[in-house]
Amino acid sequence: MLGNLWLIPILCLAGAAANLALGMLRANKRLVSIVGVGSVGLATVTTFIALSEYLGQARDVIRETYFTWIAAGEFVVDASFQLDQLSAIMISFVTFVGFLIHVYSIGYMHGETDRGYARYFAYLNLFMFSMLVLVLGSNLPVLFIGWEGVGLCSYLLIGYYYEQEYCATAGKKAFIVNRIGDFGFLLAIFAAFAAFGTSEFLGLREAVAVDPGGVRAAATVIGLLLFVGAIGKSAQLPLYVWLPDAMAGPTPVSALIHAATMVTAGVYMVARTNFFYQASPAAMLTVAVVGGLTAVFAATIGLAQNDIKKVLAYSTVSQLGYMFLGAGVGAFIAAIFHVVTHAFFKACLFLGSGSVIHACGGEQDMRKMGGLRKHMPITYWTFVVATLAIAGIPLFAGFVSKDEILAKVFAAGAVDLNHFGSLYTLLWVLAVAGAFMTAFYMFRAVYMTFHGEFRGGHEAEHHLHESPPSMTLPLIILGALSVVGGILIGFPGQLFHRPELNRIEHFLHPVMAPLAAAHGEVANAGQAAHGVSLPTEWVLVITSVLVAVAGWMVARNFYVGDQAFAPARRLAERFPFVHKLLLNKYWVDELYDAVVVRPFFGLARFSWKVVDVVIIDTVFVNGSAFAVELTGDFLRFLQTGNVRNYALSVALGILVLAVVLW
Amino acid sequence: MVPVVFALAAVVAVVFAIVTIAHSSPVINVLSLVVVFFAMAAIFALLGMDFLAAIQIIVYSGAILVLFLFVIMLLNIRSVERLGSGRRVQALLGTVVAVGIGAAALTAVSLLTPTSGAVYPGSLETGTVVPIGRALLTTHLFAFEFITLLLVAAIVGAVYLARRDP
Amino acid sequence: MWVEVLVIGIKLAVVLAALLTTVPIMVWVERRASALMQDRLGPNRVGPFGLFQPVVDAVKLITKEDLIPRDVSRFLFILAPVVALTVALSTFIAVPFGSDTGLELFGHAVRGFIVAPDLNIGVLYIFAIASLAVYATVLAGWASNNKYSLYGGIRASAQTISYELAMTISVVGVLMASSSLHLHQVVEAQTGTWLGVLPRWNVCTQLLGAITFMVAAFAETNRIPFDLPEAEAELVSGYLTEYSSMKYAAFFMGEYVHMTVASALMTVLFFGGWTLPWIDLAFAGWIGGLLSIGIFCAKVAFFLFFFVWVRWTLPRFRFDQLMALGWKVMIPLSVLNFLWVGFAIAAGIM
Amino acid sequence: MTDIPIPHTWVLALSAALFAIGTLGVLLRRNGIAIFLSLELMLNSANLAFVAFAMTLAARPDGAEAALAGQLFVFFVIGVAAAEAAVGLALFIALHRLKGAIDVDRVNILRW
Repeated sequence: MLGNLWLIPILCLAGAAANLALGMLRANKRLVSIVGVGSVGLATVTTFIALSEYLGQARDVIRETYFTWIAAGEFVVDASFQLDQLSAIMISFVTFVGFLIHVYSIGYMHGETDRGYARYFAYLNLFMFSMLVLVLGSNLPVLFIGWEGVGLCSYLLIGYYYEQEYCATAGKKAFIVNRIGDFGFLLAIFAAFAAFGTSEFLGLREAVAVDPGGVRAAATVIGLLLFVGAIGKSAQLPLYVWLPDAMAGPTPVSALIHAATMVTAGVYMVARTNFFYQASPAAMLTVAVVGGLTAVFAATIGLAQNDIKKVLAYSTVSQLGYMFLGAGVGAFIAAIFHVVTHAFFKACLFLGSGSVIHACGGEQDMRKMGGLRKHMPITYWTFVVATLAIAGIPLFAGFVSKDEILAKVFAAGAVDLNHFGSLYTLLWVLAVAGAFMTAFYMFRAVYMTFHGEFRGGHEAEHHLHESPPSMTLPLIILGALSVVGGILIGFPGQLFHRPELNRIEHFLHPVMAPLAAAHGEVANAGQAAHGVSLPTEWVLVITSVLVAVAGWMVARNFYVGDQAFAPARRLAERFPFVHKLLLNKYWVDELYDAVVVRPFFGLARFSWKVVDVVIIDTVFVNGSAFAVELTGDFLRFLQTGNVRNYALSVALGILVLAVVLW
Repeated sequence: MVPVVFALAAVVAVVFAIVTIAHSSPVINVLSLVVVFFAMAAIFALLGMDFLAAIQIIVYSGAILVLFLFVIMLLNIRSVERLGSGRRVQALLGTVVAVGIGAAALTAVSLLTPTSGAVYPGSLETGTVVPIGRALLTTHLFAFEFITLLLVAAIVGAVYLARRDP
Repeated sequence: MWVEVLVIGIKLAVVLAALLTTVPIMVWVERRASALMQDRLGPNRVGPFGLFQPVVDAVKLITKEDLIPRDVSRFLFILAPVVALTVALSTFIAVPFGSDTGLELFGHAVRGFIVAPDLNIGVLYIFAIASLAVYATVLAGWASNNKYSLYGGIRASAQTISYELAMTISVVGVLMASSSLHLHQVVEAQTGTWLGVLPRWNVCTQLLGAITFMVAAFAETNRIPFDLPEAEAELVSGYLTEYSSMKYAAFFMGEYVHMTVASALMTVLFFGGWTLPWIDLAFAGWIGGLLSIGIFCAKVAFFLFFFVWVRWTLPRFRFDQLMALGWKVMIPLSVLNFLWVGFAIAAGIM
Repeated sequence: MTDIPIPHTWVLALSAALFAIGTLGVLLRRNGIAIFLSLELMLNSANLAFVAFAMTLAARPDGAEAALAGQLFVFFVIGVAAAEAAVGLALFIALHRLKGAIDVDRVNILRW
């Protein structure tokens, strides 16, 4: 299977095409689901076969070139896939989680019309195809193809309920904001080609590795531009606004695209082009700063959200912030590790919230839920497990990967990485605060939906029922992974003098190997970690655990027991402004609207009213017509109709000609 | 002696040319044009092109001008307005332009270096009929055939135009 | 240089005298022959057989009052007869009367009594001048300022243009046979026999050409079948209506000179000029010259009589018949003729 | 090769004069027939120019063939003039029938 990696994405594409056709033929749901889920299932199987073969053989990087896509002068780009450790991990969890969500969608989308159902699965398969192309691409343009593909599918799926106005606008918003990011990404591709003459990752890596100091300026520019693309795609500050609105799409979509796969594309891209960031400390710092700020900022907004999906959305933004923070300090492996674990528990949370919404008949406001524990035990327990993981409770997946990132950030601060030590320490403090807030709002969500009495009115209560097996099964699997995933993949062996246990560290090392000749100044946090003594590491672990548990207890205090919600209300009265600030999401949307959208419309109106109407219409179009008419009138004077005049003019012509020619 | 005859013919030609355009009676115009053609034929003969002179008289004054007379008599145009009557400005401008063209042509001619010509070799004895005849039917055959085409077209055109609607 | 002028002067005087004497004779012949044909006597009072009748007529015409109507355009009215006569007379300088027997007059070769011997366009000159003849009738028609003469003029111009075409084309055949424009060479080409038995006269070799030429000649001279321009019955003698006395006489003489020129051409082009059919005379010296002139004049006289003969037998053509004959019959026939001559020359028969 | 004592500039001068007179006639006369006559005059002046140059070419040793071409051209000009006269006169007959007289100024609808 190794020889033709193209099979994996093409299977999904085939599924998409088939479903589109079935949609047109109004085939029944059963057939559509078989095709949709089947194709992704097959892709998953082929992926794991390919992985087993890959692990079996010695070569680190397998590159398969299929055809020359663009040959314009020296700018030659061929459509080729590349399988190395990083893309192996990515395709594995993408296909696996994707497959689970496809299975879940069968149950969740049951209520749709036949055409809608087929359309949904077609877009989902198309998304899988794009994501796989993105991940497997061996050069920036192919990656960009996947990048655009996923953007398109996210737009299509967010706008799935296109009858509703706000779904359509949400889709549009997502697409436009992504495009802003893509603009930066494109410039990065051009810059990469201009600077290094190639867009292949391997080629770029060698070019940078040859003289990291010398190419610093180019690396900085390309790194920053790539990061702009990542900000757009992975919803970081300031381009995160589209992700909360993207919740308008069906929940499995949010789970797959806006939690597990697409949003992590940015992190994958940064990890894939780590050599740029290692070559330019400035770019790495920006990544870290933006990541850290987003983490805290999104977490604060999450505190005050009442819509369950909005809470999860802001938590995703904040977790992505953590991943970029990790990448920003050079801990690319930790970042990717967190991507994987995050995919598990966040997908599980979203699917859980999906089954809750499904049960409550589409109701998303937590204030109208409560006491669902009795009615939906499986959903409840998987939701709790995933919450424990995300909050960072020890031994759960989230704890392992997030703690790794926090440790690396602290280490970067301690070892004064690139002379920005104090900044990194500050970021570490922010990260810890963020962790506390994450724990708090996640447990708040748990208690508001599952504990206490049902606040949603009697007839809704009667409908409360556990989701069908097709929905609960994926929940259970993901829940299990949230528990086991962390330890299995990357157990923090160094704490116990047994670093080999940290499988992911060794596995990804060749891809993320720090650039050798970084002449001292550029150190990879990974190395730096050794600089931090073992006892401090243990102290770090303990602090992060204490913070998580504290967040949990405060949430329990606020929302459980007889005077539930009272403390929260009191706090809100005491700081009314802060409450309103958080509730309205710092009025960021309104800010953008005022700063960007309105002036843009103004410009459009100006160019219409002034440029088009005045300049082009009156001056050019009518103006030239008027000029023609003017000359016409003048010439008409010459046409007297008298034959002799014409003869005269002919003779005059001859005379003039004679004189002139002579 | 030859230049004297030429000068005489030239004067006659110019004088009767002026009568052709100036006289008010169309018949007189035609007749003076006949005289001009005679003078031209004489000049052709002087330059050794006797076949041309004969053709000039047979075709031009013998056929074309008779056609003119035929039309004049058919339409019975007794006498017509004087020269330059009608639109004054037009007349004035016309004279200016005509004189201008004449002057331009004359100055152009005056710039040329006068070279005396010669009779077509051998035409004194045998006359120019044979060489012209041979040239017409060999080197200039296409033009010769084409002229016939032109004449046919003209005849058909003339018949159609002048025909009273059936 | 002056001797040449003198010789040409004498030749001109002789030719003019001959022409002008033929006119009264022709008048007499015309009146006598027409009388005989119509079984009546004709003029016999004045002199034996009325021989002096033409003299009397001439005196009458000369002494009549020379009347010029009032609103006639005077200049053209007078010009017309002058043109008629001068054109008629001037065609004769290219016609050879006798064979060139090396006669000399005052040490200068007479060259067979042709007035302008080295006029190398020969026949073309005759056609050129003949084509001007039409101006006389047209001007007369226009100048007399009355409807009938106007119509006479129009008919004359239409008729001459059409038949001039036919005449020129029929002559082309002759020129092809003799491959020269000189009438002298034309006559020489007609000596000997053709196909063994017939004399090599062009009338034998190209009969069609001869007939078309004959008919065209009648039309050119406005003689009876074609005398529409002065048709007495309809147009009150057409363009001649306003003319009287001397001007009328001029027209009359012009017409008769045209007839003699036509018959002279007829003999030279088609009837072998001064050659006898089968007898091959070698003309030499004075007697030879005079003999050739004698034969030539006999033939011309015969044709003149032929003109008169036809005049009093055939009825007049209607105008459209005349035009139809001219364009649809005469021109095709003459073209046919010179195709036949071309073919004959190519095939070596000629 | 008997050469002709007349220099070709004289012939050309005459041709230019006739051309000018012809143009004058065309521009100044109102009667169609007069215009046509002056037109014929102009054409003939062109013939004269041809002949003048043909004459000089005949003088040159290699120019015989070109001189002949000059003369031939005059034939074609005469042909064209004949055709033009025929059509023109037919036009005038039609015009006369339409307007009652061949006064060119009455022909004034050739206008945009």
